[in-house]
Amino acid sequence: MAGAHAEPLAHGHDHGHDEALHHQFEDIGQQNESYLVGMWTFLVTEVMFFGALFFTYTLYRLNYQYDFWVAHEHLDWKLGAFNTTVLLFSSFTMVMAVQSAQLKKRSHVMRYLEITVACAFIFLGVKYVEYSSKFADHLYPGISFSTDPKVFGEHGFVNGVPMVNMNHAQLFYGLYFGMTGLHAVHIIVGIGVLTALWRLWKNHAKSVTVDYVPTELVGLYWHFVDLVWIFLFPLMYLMPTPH
Amino acid sequence: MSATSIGTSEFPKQGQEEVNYLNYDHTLRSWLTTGDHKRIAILYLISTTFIFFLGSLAAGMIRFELTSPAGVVLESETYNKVFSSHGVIMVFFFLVLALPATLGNFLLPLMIGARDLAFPRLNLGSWYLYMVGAALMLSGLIFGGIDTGWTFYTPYSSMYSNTQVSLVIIGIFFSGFSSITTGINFIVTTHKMRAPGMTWFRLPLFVWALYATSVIVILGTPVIAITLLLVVFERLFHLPIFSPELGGDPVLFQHLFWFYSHPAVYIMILPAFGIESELIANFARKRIFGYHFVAFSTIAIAGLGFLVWGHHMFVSSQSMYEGLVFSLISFLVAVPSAIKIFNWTATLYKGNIRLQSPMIYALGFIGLFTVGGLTGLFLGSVGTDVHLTATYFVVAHFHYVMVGGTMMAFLGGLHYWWPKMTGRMFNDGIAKWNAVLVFVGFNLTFFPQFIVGWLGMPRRYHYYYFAPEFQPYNIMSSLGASALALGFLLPAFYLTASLFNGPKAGSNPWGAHGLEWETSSPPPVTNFLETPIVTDEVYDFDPVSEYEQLRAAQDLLDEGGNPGGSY
Amino acid sequence: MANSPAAASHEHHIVPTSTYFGTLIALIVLMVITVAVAQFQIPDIGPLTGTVLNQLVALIIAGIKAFLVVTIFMGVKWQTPLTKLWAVTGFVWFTLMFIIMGDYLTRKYEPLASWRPNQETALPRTIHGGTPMPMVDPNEANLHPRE
Amino acid sequence: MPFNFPLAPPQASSLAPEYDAVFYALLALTIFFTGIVLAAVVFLTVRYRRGTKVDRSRPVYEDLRLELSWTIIPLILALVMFYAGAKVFVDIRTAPKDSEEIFVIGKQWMWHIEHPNGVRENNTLHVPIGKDVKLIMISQDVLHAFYVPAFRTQVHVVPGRYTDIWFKATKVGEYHLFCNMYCGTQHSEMCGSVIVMDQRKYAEWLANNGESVPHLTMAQAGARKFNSVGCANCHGGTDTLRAPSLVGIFGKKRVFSDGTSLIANDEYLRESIVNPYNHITAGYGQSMPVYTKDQLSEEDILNILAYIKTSGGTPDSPSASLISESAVPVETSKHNGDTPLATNAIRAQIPSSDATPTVRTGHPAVGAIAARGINP
Repeated sequence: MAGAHAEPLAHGHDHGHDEALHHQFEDIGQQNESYLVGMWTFLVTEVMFFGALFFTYTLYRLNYQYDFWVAHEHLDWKLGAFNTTVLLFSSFTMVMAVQSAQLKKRSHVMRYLEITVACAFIFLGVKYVEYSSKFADHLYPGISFSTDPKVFGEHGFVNGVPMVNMNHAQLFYGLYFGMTGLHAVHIIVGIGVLTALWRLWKNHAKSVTVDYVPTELVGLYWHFVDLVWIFLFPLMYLMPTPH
Repeated sequence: MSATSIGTSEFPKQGQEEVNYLNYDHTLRSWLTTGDHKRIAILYLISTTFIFFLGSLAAGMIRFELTSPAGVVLESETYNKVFSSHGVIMVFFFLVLALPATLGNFLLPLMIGARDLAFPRLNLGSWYLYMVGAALMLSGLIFGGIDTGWTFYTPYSSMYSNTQVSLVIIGIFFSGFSSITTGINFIVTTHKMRAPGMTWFRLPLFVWALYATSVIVILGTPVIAITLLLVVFERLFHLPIFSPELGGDPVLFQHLFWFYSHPAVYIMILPAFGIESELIANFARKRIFGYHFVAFSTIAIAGLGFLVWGHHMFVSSQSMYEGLVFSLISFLVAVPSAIKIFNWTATLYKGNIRLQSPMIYALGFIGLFTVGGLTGLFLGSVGTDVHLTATYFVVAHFHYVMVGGTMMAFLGGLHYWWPKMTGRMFNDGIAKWNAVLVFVGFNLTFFPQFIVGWLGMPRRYHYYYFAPEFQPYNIMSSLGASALALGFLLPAFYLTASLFNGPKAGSNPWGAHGLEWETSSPPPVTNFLETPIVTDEVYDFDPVSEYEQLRAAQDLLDEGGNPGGSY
Repeated sequence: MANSPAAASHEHHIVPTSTYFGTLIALIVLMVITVAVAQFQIPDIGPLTGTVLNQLVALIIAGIKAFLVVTIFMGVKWQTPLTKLWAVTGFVWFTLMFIIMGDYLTRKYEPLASWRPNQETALPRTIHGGTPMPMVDPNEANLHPRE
Repeated sequence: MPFNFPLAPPQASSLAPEYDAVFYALLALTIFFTGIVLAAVVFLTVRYRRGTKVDRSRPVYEDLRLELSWTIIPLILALVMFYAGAKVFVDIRTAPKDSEEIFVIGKQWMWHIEHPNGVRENNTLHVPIGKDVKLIMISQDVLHAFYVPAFRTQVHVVPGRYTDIWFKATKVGEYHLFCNMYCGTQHSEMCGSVIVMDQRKYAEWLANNGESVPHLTMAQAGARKFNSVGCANCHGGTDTLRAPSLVGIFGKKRVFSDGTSLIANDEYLRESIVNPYNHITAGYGQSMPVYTKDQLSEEDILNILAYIKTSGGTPDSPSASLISESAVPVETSKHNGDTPLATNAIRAQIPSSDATPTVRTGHPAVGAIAARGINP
């Protein structure tokens, strides 16, 4: 490339960051801030991305409260609560990884990242168990969605008369699979990103070890995934009985 | 002008060709793996131009077909696919990104004195996302096409259309993420990469416009991405979200769709406003009148633009009260738009106006956008909209804004910055007449559509043999379209020709003001050989100053054999 | 232009582990509270039914949890104003979507009972040419308790 | 076809004048502001173009009063126009309480309409003039929009939900009805007409089970032809001045000027119409005009014969008189001075059954017109 870098105008951090500094930035501080703002603007788009789904859910939930409540009885809140705990804990380990990166404790970073990835796998495992029970009862939306209110146990009936509109129940499961599925896709992407980060740390790559910000960016993403679940859990699993 | 960038040390040695972003490496690989925003802008320019002519071809077929009340050659099914392709191509693959991704990409770092965008690889990635999206969309059009219109209203798109809706939607999804990544890049760059001294109120108005556009992009695009994805799921897996048969509401789709697609209109027009401000200021040799008002009105439009989507749904069985609220807010958007028009006009006062081709486009823009904007009032007014919705009146209105506004500004901007991008001057005489041709052809095409829409001709109609009174207007419109087509084709030829035989442009052939004119044409790889320090205000012209004479002398010098043009 | 002192100083915010751990404990406690509240039947207060109140409490707790995650785990508390601005933008903008709610609150939109699409013109309701989708007639299968 | 350039759609509902007032106000505003801006741009560009010797000193870059005035004036105008538009909208959307209700079903690609008394029609809507009519509509498949430009009203027809629209027609005539929400392949053929009738004729139309012209018997049709081509001028009633009366002629013996005679049977009567001078009744001259095929078709002749046969009895009895013109329902006047609408041609082809129309391929316009025997 032609052209040399001009002298940084603002006072730079003379920490030997040059190898991690990209040519378009004046100094590592500018680069880090750019990364952070970039990540946050990306998270804004993610908020809107999930937001449309959350809105759709809210709308149909308000309209079909009773049917949604009956449909949600098939979900196991205990598994949901367990998964919430797992994700919260993984957020904690992630933030500890970032803190270790700040303190340049490489082995700690790797340890915490490993735990985080493990948590992600546990989460997905539990999700698999949940999904398979829905599939077993034909509660996935589509042509073979169950027409039998009995899948919801006694909640579908009052005095032996079926009380649930299975079309609306299908709507609920459409949203359930849509939202938790999209969240799971984010978890899977997160596992990929975390693993890549772990490898970079393992290989002493300058791009992550010189400054903690790349690690923090992954952390921001991971916390966002956690954030989505924080709202999904009460909305999907913890519906109060309508009366 | 920035004091530091005018230094003798930067003169290239005589007779030695300067290394610039175009010639530092000629391999295809170097183009396809480049991180340079200028090269990516050129990649975008080539691909969007191709896409634009595809969309125009579809438009030509529509206009040809409508000359006769009973159609000319096409079957209804084909006609529907043609107009849907026109809409999808033009809206999702041309208008929302043509200005930001080509001119914006090229100029944003230059205008703020940065070496590149904040994330060059992301920028390249966004071009690839766009290409993948376009490829998916085009393959969808080839293998069956779509007949839903670009609006994809459910349940037709999700349960009835027997065409390649899913493929095209996934293409749009990719292109949407291309926009988002570009938007993120622009926002971060504007926030973090400005040269020393480049304060917010020294930013050229094009940068303001790009910033506002990017904000809309990142806030709106995800919503349509997920909404269209739900349509795909509904088609493929019968995930029931917008189907009335299972309790979904088709109107919800329209809400979510327009939540993005109305702001998207501002994604298309705001950069055009920015270019317009640049052109008016630089060719009137005068600082834009009411700079702060113009800048803030850009932000106001971006913000208010998110609150008016319901005016597309006044007759869609939306509740009456909601309609009234949306109508009120829609009228409020008219105010910042009016501010802009008046300020541009006022800028001309006591200017020193050069009627070169970019300025002709800019003046044409004012006329066409005024008509386009004011006819928007008919549609924003909840009462009058009832009769006019989905007639040719709407078609005429948004073409006045999209073609008369965005395309005029795009052509104006392209002519204006062409010497900067390529280092070559084009034939300004032809270009001026072409601008007039576009203006006349455009009016001939779309003005009759206002009348025929007011008479009640519905859009997306293939036949109107039952209403022969519509025909004369349709014939006028089709005649105008031929002129317009010529007006769009000509620049492709004479601009391309200028690459081979155009005279070398100096660094500042228009005598314009702005950081991008401080560097050589074409700019070096890192844009500026030394980080510029901005010490003067934006558009700091004085119509009668010595600066003017100095600049004229400089022009002479450039013509007299200073190939690099950097001074 | 990286001339802000904030950019230079953000590296020095090393948050003690205790803060992070405390936050984790708080989050888990809040989650337990949410689960516990969901098991109770809250009585109606004024116009708000217990059902709504219950969900409201759950959402407020979720909001607090989100706030904790954003401010402490994501470190927004120690970030520049610009980052703070972008951190709230998404959430603020999301609420704009609720303008749509105004439409639904002022009109009825639940599809009519027993409405059926025209099966002749619709796409086959199958994925790969399987059996047509069985649709449940709400009138036959359901006596809606609230209607 | 003569090219005329209509500049406004017909006004045919009580809402239209109110609507048009707002529309033209907005139009005036548009023309005014466009004019100002264009005039200013042209004037300033010419005056301050490069090279002109004008005063460019002390340029103005910012003027708060100016900015505020062109912020506040448009704002006020916008609010006023909003109010006017909103008022019209509320009127368009609020149906009067005791409106007559008609039901509309939209489906790909036709309008099916049911009147409360059971009369059904497709793609044509008959409505009485001067009465509030409310249409209650639903779609059977995708979104449609019911749009009548002459009434300035439209609303989407939504699957799974009733929407409604109302109007009070103010002018007899036939107006376009369009589907204005894209609904698939034959979207542009999902159109028809709204026929506004005066109230008496509408009532008759409803009573006639949706037939605007009740079926005529052959004799009735013959009577009309008898009157319209001028037979009645000479042969009418008991008038025997210029020509013999035809009352009760069938089966009677006729004596001719050459002395021969014949029994008046079908062949004789037919010949007397098409070839009147072969047999001239005694006492009359060669005064009857010859009717060509263009004037009288075979069908007309049969009808006239049927009529002549029925006018039996004695010349003095009432039954002998011609069926009075008024007793025969007259075809509804279709156009009230407006341009004839070509929709008639098309609608004539639509069967009135409930069946979904078969997919028409090829050139529908040509097909439809050709079916009527008119060369397109």
